[in-house]
Amino acid sequence: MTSNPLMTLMTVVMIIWIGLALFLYRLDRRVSKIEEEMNEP
Amino acid sequence: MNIYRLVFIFMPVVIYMALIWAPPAAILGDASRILYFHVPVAWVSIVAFLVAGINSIILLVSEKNRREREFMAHNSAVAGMVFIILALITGSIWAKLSWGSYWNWDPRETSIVILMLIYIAYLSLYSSLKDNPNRGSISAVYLIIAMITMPFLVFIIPRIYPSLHPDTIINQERKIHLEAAMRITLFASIVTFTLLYGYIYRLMNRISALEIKAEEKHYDI
Amino acid sequence: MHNKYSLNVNKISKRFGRQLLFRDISFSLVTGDSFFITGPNGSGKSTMLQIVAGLQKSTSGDVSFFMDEKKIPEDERFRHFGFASPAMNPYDTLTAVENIMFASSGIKKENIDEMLNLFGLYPHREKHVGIYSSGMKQRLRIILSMINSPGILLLDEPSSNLDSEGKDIVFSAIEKLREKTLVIIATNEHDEMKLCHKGIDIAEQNY
Amino acid sequence: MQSRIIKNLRKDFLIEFRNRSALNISFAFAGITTLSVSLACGGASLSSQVNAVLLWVIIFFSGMSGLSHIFIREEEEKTALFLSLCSDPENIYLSKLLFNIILFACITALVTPLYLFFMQVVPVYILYFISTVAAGSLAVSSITTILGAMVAKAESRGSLFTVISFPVMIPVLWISIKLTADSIEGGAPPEVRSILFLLAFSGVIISVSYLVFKFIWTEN
Repeated sequence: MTSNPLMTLMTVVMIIWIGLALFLYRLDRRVSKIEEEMNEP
Repeated sequence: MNIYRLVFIFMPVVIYMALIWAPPAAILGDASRILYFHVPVAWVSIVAFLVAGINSIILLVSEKNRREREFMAHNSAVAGMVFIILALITGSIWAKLSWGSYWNWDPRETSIVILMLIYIAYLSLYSSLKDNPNRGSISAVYLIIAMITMPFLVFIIPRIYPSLHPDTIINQERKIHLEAAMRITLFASIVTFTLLYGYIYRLMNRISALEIKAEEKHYDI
Repeated sequence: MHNKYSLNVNKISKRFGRQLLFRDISFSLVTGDSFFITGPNGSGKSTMLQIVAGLQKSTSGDVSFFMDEKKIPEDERFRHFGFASPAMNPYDTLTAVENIMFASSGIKKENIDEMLNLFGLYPHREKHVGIYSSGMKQRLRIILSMINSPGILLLDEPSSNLDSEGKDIVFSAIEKLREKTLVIIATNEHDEMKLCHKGIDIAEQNY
Repeated sequence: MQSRIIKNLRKDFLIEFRNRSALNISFAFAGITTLSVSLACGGASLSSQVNAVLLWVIIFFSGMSGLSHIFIREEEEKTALFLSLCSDPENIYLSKLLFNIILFACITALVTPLYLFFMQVVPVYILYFISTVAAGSLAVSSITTILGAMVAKAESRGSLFTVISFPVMIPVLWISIKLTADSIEGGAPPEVRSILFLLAFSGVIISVSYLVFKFIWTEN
């Protein structure tokens, strides 16, 4: 499996994307939390 | 739930399609796969510019919630700036692969560079208007004037291009022949990157809306 | 120009960033009224005057001008009022006459000389305003605000930097046109406030 | 309407000619740049393409040094308020535009013959060359007027004016360079269509600026 360079490239890119996605999703969660807190003073 | 969250599902699929599923191109082989990342990113930077421009027009036309419009235009421009730099990098790699040199003033490369110059100019104007109450409308006017220049550029590039470009490019037809599978991958990739832009843009808008609300919580009018 | 002007200020408030200058100030005036706006330094007197003149937008509330019961559109307003304030600088490289000619529309030379004479600037009329003293510049500002005999006169500290003789000239000039003009003066000085029938103190209005 | 524009224009000319510092700097800049460029070339005979590029680089940067001053002076000397009291934004824009067009026509009229003389360039189609330079300089001055109004409101002016003018100026510079090169070389026959393009471009920019100028000028 590792001999095919495209596979390694894909796994590398996939890992980068998952990291980015998790970071974005966490940001999204935090913003939604602040939004709720701001809307019901 | 905003539809942009679909990007979390689509992106892995597109990565798989672009790197594995799609067949290699005729001349360049697997190296041509960068096309699935370069074209969408360049397309998104143009979309971001148009969104910023439309926000600017709305800001000038409608009187209400000007500050939100100002931030929305600015957010779109910031996102656009990131994508245009990515487009430039992937574009020059693409040029290196298909024509042997990183930069040779091909018409598409030139229009990407000009768009980047406009982004740089807008962001520097915006930052130097920092404590001017009129900042929103002035930077909106700049975006509108820049947007007027774009269609003129689209007419000129093909006409001017032959005389400016010193030597003929290596492979004559620019677009490599796209089989069905490649076309589907490219389309999926464009959709996904647009969703990614939408997601980031909307997230930044929500944050700037919160900033305005937090600022206005301090006073009652 | 003896049409009847009226001015309606409806709940204007102004905020700079976090700092609230004034809130929900309302008053309405007609030709012949003289109105003062007073308050401690930094309470927003000049800002309010500029908002009334339409040179600055208010955070909330609105200002409307009427001539003979007809509302004057926002971008036509500037033709109907005279404005003088320390923030308004005439052109230093032009002479007093040139500044007045620039500001006025269709005023004959004699009226200008008469005005200059009245304000004691006639001997200096061909000199560049750049070399004028602050008192002379202030007199020129008052002339510039009155030259077109506007229906509405907005003065921000009209007698600042003026000597006693200057003050008398300015006050008598205001006195003369009070019947047929709507005058608003932003000031802290008693003798200027005495000129007006009524007025408001921004500090009291707020709290 | 006209009388107000003429009054504004007269005022601007009076002031600019009374303290001529800004005018002198713009003309001096244009002259010095032309001379230094031709000095650097040292009499080498350049291709018409390079000549056209050099000429338009000089014209563009001469514009950058002189065309924002008319607005910056109003802000620096704090006379903007007085001007707003005497004239509505549309007339202010038109009078400042006319001033810039006239000023820049003079600057171009200084730079171009100087360049031709020092670089020993004789364009084949003289009329074509002159009309290109005229249309190009009209386009440059009409674009820089609205951008000058923006920069005057910003704090750190410096090279901001050049940074925001260049991208918007690219279509004009490109067309002008191509036409100037053709007119010097005499290769392609004169293309009136392209000159009309330059004029059309200035027309569009002027009409849009006329509509949006009040958003820049009046505080809100």
